[in-house]
Amino acid sequence: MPITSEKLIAWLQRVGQVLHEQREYLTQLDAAIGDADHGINMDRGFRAVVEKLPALASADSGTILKTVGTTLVSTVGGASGPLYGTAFLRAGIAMAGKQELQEADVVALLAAMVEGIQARGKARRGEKTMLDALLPALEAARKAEGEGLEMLQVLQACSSAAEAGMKSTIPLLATKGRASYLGARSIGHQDPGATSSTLMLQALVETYR
Amino acid sequence: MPITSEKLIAWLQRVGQVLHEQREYLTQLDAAIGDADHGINMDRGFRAVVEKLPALASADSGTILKTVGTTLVSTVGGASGPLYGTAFLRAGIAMAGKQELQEADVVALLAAMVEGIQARGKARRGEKTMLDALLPALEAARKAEGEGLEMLQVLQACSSAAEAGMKSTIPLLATKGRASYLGARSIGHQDPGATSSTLMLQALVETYR
Amino acid sequence: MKKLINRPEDVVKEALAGMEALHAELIRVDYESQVIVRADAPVQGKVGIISGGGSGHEPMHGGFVGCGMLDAACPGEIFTSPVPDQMLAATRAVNGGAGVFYIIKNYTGDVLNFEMAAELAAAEDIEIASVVTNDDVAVQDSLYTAGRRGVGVTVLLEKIVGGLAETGASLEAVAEMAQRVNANGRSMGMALTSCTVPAIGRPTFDLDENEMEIGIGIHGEPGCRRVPLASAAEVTEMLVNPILEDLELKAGERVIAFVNGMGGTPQIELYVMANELAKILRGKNITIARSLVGSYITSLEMAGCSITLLRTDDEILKYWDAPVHTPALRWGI
Amino acid sequence: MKKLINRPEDVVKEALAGMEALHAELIRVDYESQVIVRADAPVQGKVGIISGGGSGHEPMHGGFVGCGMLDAACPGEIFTSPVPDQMLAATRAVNGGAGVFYIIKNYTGDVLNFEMAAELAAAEDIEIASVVTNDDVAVQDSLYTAGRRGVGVTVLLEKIVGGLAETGASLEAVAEMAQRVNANGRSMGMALTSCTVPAIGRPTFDLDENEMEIGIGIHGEPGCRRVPLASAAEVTEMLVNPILEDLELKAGERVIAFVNGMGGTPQIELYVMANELAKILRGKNITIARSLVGSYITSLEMAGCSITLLRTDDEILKYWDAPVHTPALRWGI
Ligand SMILES: Nc1ncnc2c1ncn2[C@@H]1O[C@H](COP(=O)(O)OP(=O)(O)O)[C@@H](O)[C@H]1O
Ligand SMILES: Nc1ncnc2c1ncn2[C@@H]1O[C@H](COP(=O)(O)OP(=O)(O)O)[C@@H](O)[C@H]1O
Ligand SMILES: [Mg+2]
Ligand SMILES: [Mg+2]
Ligand SMILES: [Mg+2]
Ligand SMILES: [Mg+2]
Repeated sequence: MPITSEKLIAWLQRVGQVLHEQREYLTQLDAAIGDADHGINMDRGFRAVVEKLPALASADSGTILKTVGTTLVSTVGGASGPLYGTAFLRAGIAMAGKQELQEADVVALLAAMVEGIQARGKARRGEKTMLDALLPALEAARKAEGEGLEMLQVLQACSSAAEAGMKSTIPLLATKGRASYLGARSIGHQDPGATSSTLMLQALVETYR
Repeated sequence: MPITSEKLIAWLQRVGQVLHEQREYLTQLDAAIGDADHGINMDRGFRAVVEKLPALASADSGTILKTVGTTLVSTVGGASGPLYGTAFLRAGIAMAGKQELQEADVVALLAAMVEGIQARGKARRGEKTMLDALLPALEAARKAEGEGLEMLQVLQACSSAAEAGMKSTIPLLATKGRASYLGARSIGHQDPGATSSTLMLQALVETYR
Repeated sequence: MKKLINRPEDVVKEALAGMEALHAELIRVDYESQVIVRADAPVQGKVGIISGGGSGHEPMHGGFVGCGMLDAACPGEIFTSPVPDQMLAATRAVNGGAGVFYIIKNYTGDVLNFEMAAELAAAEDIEIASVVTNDDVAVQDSLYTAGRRGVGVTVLLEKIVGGLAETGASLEAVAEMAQRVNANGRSMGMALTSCTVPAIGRPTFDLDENEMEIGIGIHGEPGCRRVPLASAAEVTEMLVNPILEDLELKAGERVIAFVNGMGGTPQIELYVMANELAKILRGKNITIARSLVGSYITSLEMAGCSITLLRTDDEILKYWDAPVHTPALRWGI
Repeated sequence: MKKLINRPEDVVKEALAGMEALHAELIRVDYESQVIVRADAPVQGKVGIISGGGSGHEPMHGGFVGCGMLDAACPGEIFTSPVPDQMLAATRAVNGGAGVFYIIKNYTGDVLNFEMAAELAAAEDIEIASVVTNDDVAVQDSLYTAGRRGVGVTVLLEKIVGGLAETGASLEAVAEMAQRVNANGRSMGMALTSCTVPAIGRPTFDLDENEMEIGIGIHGEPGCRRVPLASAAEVTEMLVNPILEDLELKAGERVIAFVNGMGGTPQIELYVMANELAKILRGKNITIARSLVGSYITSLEMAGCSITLLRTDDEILKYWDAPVHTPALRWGI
């Protein structure tokens, strides 16, 4: 079954809930290798997003995603604001006019997000960033979709890959972002951005069910 | 037996030792109801005094005491510097030219010290200051001397009275000095200046023996 | 958490209101846009100078808004880069028709947010130039990091570039001076304690009684390495030697020496550090032409210190000496 | 104890050396006499202004030495009044033939040591006048205390009187202005933490996570009362209400508002407090004519804040605005 705009909105509401519940956890992760604001940033951003959702009840997916993007840019700040903001903006452009998202659209959506983050942040895989969750997630989604799997399985593959990618950041040496200032001290800690990305994708599976 | 200049010097050396040993104790007393520097102040002052003692080996009591006074004024600072400094200066003036101090001289010496402290600090008995040790000490010395007691007994009476006076400061409300800023919070703590005064007089008994 | 605040979420806003109330003749605050603007902005014909960053570093940047330094500052949440909307509002507010110059500290967030703002401003036909300060020698500048952090030289640069802009210099001249100052300044910092972000309520990291962090940034994050507590003399060596090496300062050269407190270190200790710095520089025949000793780029109440040395010349000194009137820095007016 | 120092016993001396090294054009230090003197002292025909007190309050007083403020400052050991020899040396160093004025804070030690110095100076035929600042409303001024402490107004007074003296005013005029300023200023302070004196190595008193001291002095001693931690708004009320009451400030009057950090409180919190102060004053229709927000009269690294309000008029403002060039305060030059 496709992802309707309604489901998209339900997803974003769930993301807002989860990021609020996990605010302390994300704070701790960002305290270990950063400035301890990632949890606060994401909570603030998605609280603003959730406030806008009622007005988007009859909007198409592209509009919804673009609104998420601009809202995040305007409220989050830090590194994650422009990165996630651009990700959602590009996703919104890619999904322009679509009311429902098919499996292939989800792949395109993720690809646009990843491209946006790469274009802004210029990071690659293995630098201990959100990309280390999102790139595997994109690849897994692409593979599952290419194998003709249904939406739920595509999303599950995507989410599991993100989770594995998130955990794979633990032993990595950070070479992008604030954590890179710590050099080898960044090793042994999970990346905050990879974690918030994973939380978002897990929430997508949850709300899709 | 009279107190010779030699004994006076021995006394001052002992005072230097005792104030150094009791530096931490005086610090604690002054931390409770002051700015925690009385121990440091007295240690510094009497270390400077002790350094000058060799050069005073053949000086008369008046000169020795005056030198103590000027040295304390020049090195101690705070409230205790001018107070003790003036005390010793006036004692030195009162003992001018004397090589040996008889019992009556000791009374005069103490009286001059108390007058000096009162003239400078304008405190009276019961205000929780060094006078609460020194006034009783003077009175006890005067009484013992008037009764014809010998030097050791005069000094012992003096020292015991100082000790009792020092302890009597514990329940007093401070109405002079830094402790007076604390109002009723000054009650229940022994006055630092009364303590250093008592230590000096106890040292006098010790070295006289 | 012991702080003189009301609700944690209101700290930034209330501090802005306090600044505005007590420096009403110098600045005004646009609460809607979250921008602090010089009272007489826009100054026609002058390059408008903007900076911004997370709050928590006061007086930087808001305390540097006024004649001779910044035309506007964009305060983000504590330790969080401001958003493009803020820089756009600031850009419009300071646009005197001669272009607007962004002073950006090299942190991914600051760079990206200012970048997005510049994209938006370009759409409005306002000419933008910028400098990214990256004076921190604690971090290697390589492909394997996000680059050196912008720290202490940012303060000096804001003054010097602000002084130059006040003369009506062109955007190109301002950009050139900014590049020159950034290229000739190096910094390094250390911390005796972490700091507590109000919204979090506990220190970002823990240091025990015998430890200190060397090579810190200004956002409360851990530094490059943790070492045993050392004397002021040893700490100063640890900070200054990498600076001298990286800057290749030579005997006979002059510097502006900036001994900065991280927020919780008292002035008496800053002067003890300054004495150590002066001894080292004297030993190397490097002259302190001008100095700044105080807490100007801070990390809330963190106890610690950073040192910045800026190689200087007569031209830089001219703009350093030029009149300035801001809440935190004032001379000549 | 975590401090940026070398040996505790060298802190005062090294801080002086650091000040001199980084402000060589403004001051010189006489290490023998332990006095900080304005570089161009004595200024002939001008009343020489001296102050002094224990170290640990930096920048007060050494940071206020220079044109337009103090001609010399006498730094004692930490929290310990300086000795008469220092004030005598300072008196000689600043004697420009027009008399010397002592700014003394009302602490028994400060008063007695300055008194003894004045006795010695009189013997040298130098005319001395003095003021004893006693602006602290936390302490009752009565026969039952050592009198009110001299705190925040001392900073404002040093500036105003210094500005007046710079015009060549007579010793009488300087003394009169000093009395007037002292009579019209009131202060009150509070602490979130104690401070650690280097020679002692541990905090002078202990406050737990939920306590604060109200009515503190500047020497690390406990305050008048210990109360539960409160918000910035509540704390400001606790400080300002006694000031307003004691000063009998009326609607329509103007003040110089001084929000002071005790050394360990960051600027962002000082501005939160400033906002609360501004709200209260606005509510009472009292105008903030000038302000000073920062850590100027401190207690080592104590976290806390004091507020000083000085009733002001055009004449006081004229001397407040007059040029000053010292390490810690500078404008107009
Ligand atoms: N160049 C980059 N590319 C992709 N992701 C990045 C980059 N820099 C930082 N990040 C991500 O941003 C996260 C930190 O976000 P946040 O704490 O909100 O911002 P800041 O580092 O400015 O405080 C990191 O965990 C990382 O995943
Ligand atoms: N007016 C006074 N008269 C007599 N003794 C005083 C007076 N004021 C203070 N003192 C004494 O000085 C002691 C404190 O000395 P010290 O701590 O060295 O000075 P400060 O109070 O300046 O820090 C008090 O304990 C008290 O005994
Ligand atoms: Mg962060
Ligand atoms: Mg004391
Ligand atoms: Mg951040
Ligand atoms: Mg003292």
